[in-house]
Amino acid sequence: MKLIIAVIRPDKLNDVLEALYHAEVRGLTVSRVMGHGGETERVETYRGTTVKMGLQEKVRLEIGVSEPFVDITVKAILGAARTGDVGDGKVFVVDVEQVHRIRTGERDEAAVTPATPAGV
Amino acid sequence: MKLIIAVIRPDKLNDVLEALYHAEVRGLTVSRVMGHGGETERVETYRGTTVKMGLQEKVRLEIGVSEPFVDITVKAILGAARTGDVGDGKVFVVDVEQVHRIRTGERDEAAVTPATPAGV
Amino acid sequence: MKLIIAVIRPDKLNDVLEALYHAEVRGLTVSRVMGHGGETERVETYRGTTVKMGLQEKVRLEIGVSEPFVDITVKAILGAARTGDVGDGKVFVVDVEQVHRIRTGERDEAAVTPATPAGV
Amino acid sequence: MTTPLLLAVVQDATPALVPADTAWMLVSTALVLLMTPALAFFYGGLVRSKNSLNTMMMSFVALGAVGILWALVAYSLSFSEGSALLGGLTNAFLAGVGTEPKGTIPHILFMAYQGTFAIITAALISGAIVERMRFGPYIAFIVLWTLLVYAPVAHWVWGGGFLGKLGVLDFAGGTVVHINAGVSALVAALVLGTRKDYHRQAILPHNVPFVLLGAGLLWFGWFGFNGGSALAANGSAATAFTNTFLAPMATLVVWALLDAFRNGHVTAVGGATGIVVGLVAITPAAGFVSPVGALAIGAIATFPSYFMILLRARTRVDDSLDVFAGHGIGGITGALLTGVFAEKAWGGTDGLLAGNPEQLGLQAIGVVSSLIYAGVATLVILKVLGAVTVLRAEPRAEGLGMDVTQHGEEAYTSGEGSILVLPAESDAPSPAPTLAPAAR
Amino acid sequence: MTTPLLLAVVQDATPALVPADTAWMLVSTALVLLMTPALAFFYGGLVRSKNSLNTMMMSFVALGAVGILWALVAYSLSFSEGSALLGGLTNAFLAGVGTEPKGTIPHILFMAYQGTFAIITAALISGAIVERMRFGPYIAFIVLWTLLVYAPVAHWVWGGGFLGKLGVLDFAGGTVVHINAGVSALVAALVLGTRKDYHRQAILPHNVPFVLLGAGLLWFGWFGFNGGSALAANGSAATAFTNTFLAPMATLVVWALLDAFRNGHVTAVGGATGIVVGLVAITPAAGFVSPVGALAIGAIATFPSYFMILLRARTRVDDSLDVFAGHGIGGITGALLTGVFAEKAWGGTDGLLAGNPEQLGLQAIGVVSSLIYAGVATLVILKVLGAVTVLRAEPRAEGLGMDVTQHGEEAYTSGEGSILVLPAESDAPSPAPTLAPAAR
Amino acid sequence: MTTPLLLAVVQDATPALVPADTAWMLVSTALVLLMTPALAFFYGGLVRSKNSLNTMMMSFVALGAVGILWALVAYSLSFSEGSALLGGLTNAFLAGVGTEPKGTIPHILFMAYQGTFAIITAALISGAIVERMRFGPYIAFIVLWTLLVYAPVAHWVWGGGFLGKLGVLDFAGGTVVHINAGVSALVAALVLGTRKDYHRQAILPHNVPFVLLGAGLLWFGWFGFNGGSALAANGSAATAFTNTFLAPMATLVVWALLDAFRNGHVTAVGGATGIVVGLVAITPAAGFVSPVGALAIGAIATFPSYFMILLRARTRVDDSLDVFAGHGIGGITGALLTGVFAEKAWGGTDGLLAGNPEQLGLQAIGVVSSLIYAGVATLVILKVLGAVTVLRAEPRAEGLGMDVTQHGEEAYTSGEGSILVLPAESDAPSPAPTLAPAAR
Ligand SMILES: Nc1ncnc2c1ncn2[C@@H]1O[C@H](COP(=O)(O)OP(=O)(O)O)[C@@H](O)[C@H]1O
Ligand SMILES: Nc1ncnc2c1ncn2[C@@H]1O[C@H](COP(=O)(O)OP(=O)(O)O)[C@@H](O)[C@H]1O
Ligand SMILES: Nc1ncnc2c1ncn2[C@@H]1O[C@H](COP(=O)(O)OP(=O)(O)O)[C@@H](O)[C@H]1O
Repeated sequence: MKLIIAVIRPDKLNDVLEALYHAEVRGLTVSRVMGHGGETERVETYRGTTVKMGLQEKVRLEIGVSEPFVDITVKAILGAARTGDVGDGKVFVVDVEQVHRIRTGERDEAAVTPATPAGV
Repeated sequence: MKLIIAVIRPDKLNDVLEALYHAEVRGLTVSRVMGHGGETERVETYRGTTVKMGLQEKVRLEIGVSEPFVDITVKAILGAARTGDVGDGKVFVVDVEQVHRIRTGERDEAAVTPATPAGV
Repeated sequence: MKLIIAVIRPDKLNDVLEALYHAEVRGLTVSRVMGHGGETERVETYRGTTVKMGLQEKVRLEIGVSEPFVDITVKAILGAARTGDVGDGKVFVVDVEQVHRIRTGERDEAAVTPATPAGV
Repeated sequence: MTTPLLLAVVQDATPALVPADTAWMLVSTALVLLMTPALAFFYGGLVRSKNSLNTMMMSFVALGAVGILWALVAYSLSFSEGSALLGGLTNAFLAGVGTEPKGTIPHILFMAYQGTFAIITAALISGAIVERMRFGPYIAFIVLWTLLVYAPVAHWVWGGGFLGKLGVLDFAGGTVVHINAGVSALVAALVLGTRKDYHRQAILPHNVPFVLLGAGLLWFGWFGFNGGSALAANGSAATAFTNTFLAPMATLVVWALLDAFRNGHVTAVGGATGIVVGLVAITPAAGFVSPVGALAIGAIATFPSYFMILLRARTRVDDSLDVFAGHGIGGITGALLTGVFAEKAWGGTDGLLAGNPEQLGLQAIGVVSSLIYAGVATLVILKVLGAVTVLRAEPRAEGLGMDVTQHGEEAYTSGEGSILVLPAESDAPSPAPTLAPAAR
Repeated sequence: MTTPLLLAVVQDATPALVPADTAWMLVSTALVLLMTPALAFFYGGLVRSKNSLNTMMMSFVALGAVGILWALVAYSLSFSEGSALLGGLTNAFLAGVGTEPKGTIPHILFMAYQGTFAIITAALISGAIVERMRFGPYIAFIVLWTLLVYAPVAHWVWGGGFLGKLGVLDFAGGTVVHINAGVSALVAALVLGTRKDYHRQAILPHNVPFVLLGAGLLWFGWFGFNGGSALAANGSAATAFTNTFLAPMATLVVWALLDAFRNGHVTAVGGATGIVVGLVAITPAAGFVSPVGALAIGAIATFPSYFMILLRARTRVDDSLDVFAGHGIGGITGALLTGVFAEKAWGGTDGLLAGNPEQLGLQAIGVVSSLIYAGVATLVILKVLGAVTVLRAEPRAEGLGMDVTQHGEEAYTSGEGSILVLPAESDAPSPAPTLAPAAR
Repeated sequence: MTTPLLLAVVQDATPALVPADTAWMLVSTALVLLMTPALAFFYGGLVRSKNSLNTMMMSFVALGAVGILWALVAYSLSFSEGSALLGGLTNAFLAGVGTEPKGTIPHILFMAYQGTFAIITAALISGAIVERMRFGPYIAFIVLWTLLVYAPVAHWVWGGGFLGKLGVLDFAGGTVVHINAGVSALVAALVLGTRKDYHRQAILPHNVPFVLLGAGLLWFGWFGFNGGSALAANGSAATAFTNTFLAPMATLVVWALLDAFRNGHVTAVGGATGIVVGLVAITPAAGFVSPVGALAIGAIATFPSYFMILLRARTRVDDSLDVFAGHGIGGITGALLTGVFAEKAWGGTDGLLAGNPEQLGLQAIGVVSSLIYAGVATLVILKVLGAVTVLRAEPRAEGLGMDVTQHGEEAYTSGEGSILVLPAESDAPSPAPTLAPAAR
């Protein structure tokens, strides 16, 4: 199994969620993060204080999937999150040794449903 | 060493922290996240706008442990976080190549104390 | 490639960002987290309710880098984040199998620029 | 309040509108109305974020439900000619309530002014049962409570009822408003039972600045509450106003000192609470005591409320926002101290210190009768309601939070991951396909 | 408003200052001024966090731009001697506006009081175009709008213009303020077009407590708006005040019932909206109808506005905060119902129920003339402005949020990862080397 | 303020209460009291979240500490018969302060009204030393400062002291309140030193909507501050009121233009600041200049304060919330411009433009004497306090935040991971075993 970590634009979240839904990826965890990459910086002024905002708002997705789902999931994200402008984000794929479903105690493949794409 | 990533219900956090304390797991990092899984969705209405809330509030734990602690930690989480209802969450175990304790610069086993359970 | 996960003190974030900049590490993702380790706990009182605050505010960095950058990056963080007091935090290094740059679809080394330190 | 009113009537045999008094009472009515939204923030800031809207709405809904009830029936039951125990229905549906003078102000304005008191009194009770009581039954409760508890007690004290006739002093509602609401809150908390997390998890205020905002606006509005109870822009109003200015200052300072001694810190929540307790304590005395007396009352009143809060928190009584400690105990202290510090020279009857111990006895009678009546009546109302409907939200709903489960809203939303249901298709399948299989 | 004013003038041939009236009008002016910050919170809480400052500033800037314009020119165009369509320039630059009596209060105070109405009317429109209109063009718009729409219509109704002469009743601005702003908002929304996320993503209120705070403060201020429109501390003020107290209660309750029936929940946003709609509806009637009439108006006015909001949300008309449904429809309902419920006995001309159907016709004339004029004039102003400048922010800026792009600020910042640019070196390279290559 | 007061006394040889004046002053006192909570939000929104409660409490605690001190001693030192430099103790402990007329209002009300000025003046200073000064020493400081700085200077100007006798014009406290607080703030900032993050990290406002809320409520309250300083509901009050209505509008607009030119954006923080600066500048002039003069003063006063803020930020002077730039410079500009624009016709003495240059000189004397005295006295007070206790929190505490370290509270808590210490066992080991070994 793998853990897919994606950092995307907040305003692309809904599109990505939709794409994942179509890819039949059911479970995922989302968090608000701040990111820095090639984006140009925003300048803000508060009275005498001027600041460069070095970090942009991003959304981080964490998705545990079984092997057959890795490419499907990555493709879904790449497709839905792209705008073509600097700041679109990154996707990381990390290997996972164990997965447990807390509710049932099921392990590994069984814990990330469906284990294989409907098509297969 | 391993990194244990758990997504649980917010109202189970205190129980889990307590269980980890008894398991003598000392260090951990917590963050608020939103999750989607099998949970049924909430509907909310704001004047003319009706929305389905596709994401539920969850809490994410990140715990770096030495090998002997992996099972102990996972068991503690599974035991304390379960309600039996959809939405209990997942636990992922990922391999870690290096751990550093910033304060001392200690590395790996030394950086995650205790390295071995009191019992052992 | 590796994913470097660091948990540091919020008030050290700017120093770390600066150090990473000098190390020519360009991309990273930041999030606010709460941590528990050896820190002593804060007591707060609200009318009749007294609580021990078991978690301290921390900042979590997630940095995907190519092999040659791993040590540089870890060193930069260790150097900039240390105060010497309990609570400085930890750095974890995890192996990454794939990296994708959403904007271009570039993969792996190409997706984490620069692939090699300027010096090399 | 009767005293100044009578005075006014005496002053001119043929009562006539006094524009200056009208001006002041117009303002006072607006000020007291503002106290209910202020209370919404004082209470709303003290609860957890997931229950903040529900808590605020418990105050706002009183503006509607209790306000209308007041105009239609409760005003008449409180203030129109009647028995020693209850007013009549002469003014029901505002019959005979027009712009003719009542004292020196338009009758209709007097009705509105008194209405703002009924509204906030009902809203005060909500603090005891927040984070768990269902919204519908809550509305039913405050409506019945206003009818069966507030109206009679208001009549006893201000409407020509027996307590007023006895000579019990209550300038602006220490008994009618605060003791009444306080004891009813205690009973309600006992009937509803504890929140599921009570004594199991830390339940902390989600927004302390809102608590301070509420306290600030409450103080501001309270000038209309106490100063307006003179029903005229005269010396009595100035006295009541200044005492309302001074007493909370003393409470604030003493509360801060107790906090500092007890846990080494002056707290913001404590400061806000102290201000409110001081305002409660001076309410019955405002137009009857000297400014120095007001400082004394404010200072003394700190202790019983402060320690009652600590004590209550150790018990299984989940009076969640300490309405009884703040308003019940604060009101009792104020009512009794009125009997101690009142002075003829300042507009009251002489009290204990002025050599008239009976007054203290009279005050005690006022306290006890409202304590017993309000306590029992509230119990009966809730038991009856509890028999016909479920008062409490389910534990699961309580866990999810009352905002989502009672109101289908959240106080603070980012909209992230929320899927729009286009009104057009609210029945048809939603265009942005939802994530959950359920939606299939 | 004319009626009480005329009365006052009639009452004493040689007008003189009445201190009590002055006191009440000083307070009323302050209360109405507070309504604009209150509106900033009502609107600001309803938008997304990234647009909250911009939304609030749209109200605050009206305090500056419209306020100054009012003092210099618009007051004169509204209230000084002139034609049936527009006032003259006699009082331009406040010439001849001093402390001499206007009615029974200082003329200068009358000018300030009326100014607060002009300010909030302009600010009301902003609700229709939030989250997308550029700030500069917005300011230009409200300035031109005040000059070309508000001033004339105010003159028609209150300044001796044709509607007032006809006998159209508008106690405190149902037509001048609410219908005017409401229809202009609708036109503005159509000209500006929909937000890029409209009907594509859920756009949710970022801070509902702010919405409740705004509603509470608006109600409080509205007592000056309606009660002050009597321009004296008299029975008429008391009537207007009490009706302003009762009508929103009825709307709040009926709105809650509709919410409960429709989606099983009483909502906080709905409650706040209901209060405002009730206040809008009673505005033209406040000093002309009985309290029971006020309750009826409040209750009836709920339906058109409630269902217009639902209907509007299904269309492509992005009147983002439903200014038309709330103020336009609410104002029309109120204006017409004034013609139904008005009673001589309560200070108005008799209306339909009192056997004078013509009045309803007159009210309709008032409604239609302001609808048409304000609608057309707003269209022209925006088209002209749109020809000389760009009204809308770019989609990218809209995505980033108007706070950052229009004001270079964020409502809530933690400062994390933000690099200080030392003023000294704002041009030289920044000391804390920035992260982005750009900065090299 | 003396002028109108004297007038009033002159008007009726045998002074008597005027109900209308009493009504207006009751309201004005409530309005000015509200300014201190308003200031708490204006300041509290500008600091970092971790210091927001501490900043707000610095204002709230003044309501207690300074308020009581005022009633007991400071009022007498300011306003009772005494020397040219200081009042006597005739009215200490409110001796002889009752409902008898002072001018045309109850003496006790006059005392309360003046008390609200003393409170907010002390609270204003806190803006200079937020985010680092320990809470205890801060309280000691404002108490001593009120006694040693505020009381004397108030006496000089309003209590029959030398500045008043000289004919220095200060209608509502430009000198007594704003210059006084402004220069003391500057000195306090210098004595306390810079915050550890100053010029090293970006320190940004955590909640700009709170800043706007504070500004809105301050403006609202300021109508009582300036309008009430006429001490009557008369033409002078109307003039002061209207000028308080107009001047900030001009400042708001000019400030916005400067912002736009300087960094291309009209900012919300700038708008809020502009409003306050305009209010400060018109304070000494409110009842002495024409409305057009008020617009001019508001516009002109923008420049010195605006550029002082920019300049100050480049220095090592960490007057954190720019109290000196806003209130000090704003107050000086206002005091001097009063000498320029004052007109007999509008209630003042003629100023420069009316052909009386001396007045400008007199104003300068007022400015200089308060600048020097307040500056030196503040320095002495802080040096003495600094000798007996530590004024500043430790760097570590400063890093953690003043809310947690000074008050043991946080402004916004979710309660996550917090372990309840059951009151019963606060000393015994806690039931929910804590996570840290320490707790063993
Ligand atoms: N090496 C990295 N490690 C972790 N997160 C990264 C990394 N590079 C980029 N990101 C995240 O992706 C976001 C967009 O990256 P950026 O490089 O600006 O866009 P692009 O990939 O289009 O050049 C950043 O804001 C950051 O959150
Ligand atoms: N594949 C996954 N990857 C990441 N997080 C997941 C995954 N599946 C579930 N989660 C997290 O666990 C939470 C509960 O999962 P869910 O599937 O609803 O419960 P259950 O495991 O009891 O069926 C989700 O809200 C989400 O945060
Ligand atoms: N084993 C761990 N896994 C994950 N996070 C940890 C772990 N240990 C510590 N941390 C994080 O590092 C922070 C500081 O750790 P702590 O042990 O208190 O400091 P030190 O390493 O100096 O002893 C903690 O607040 C927590 O966020």
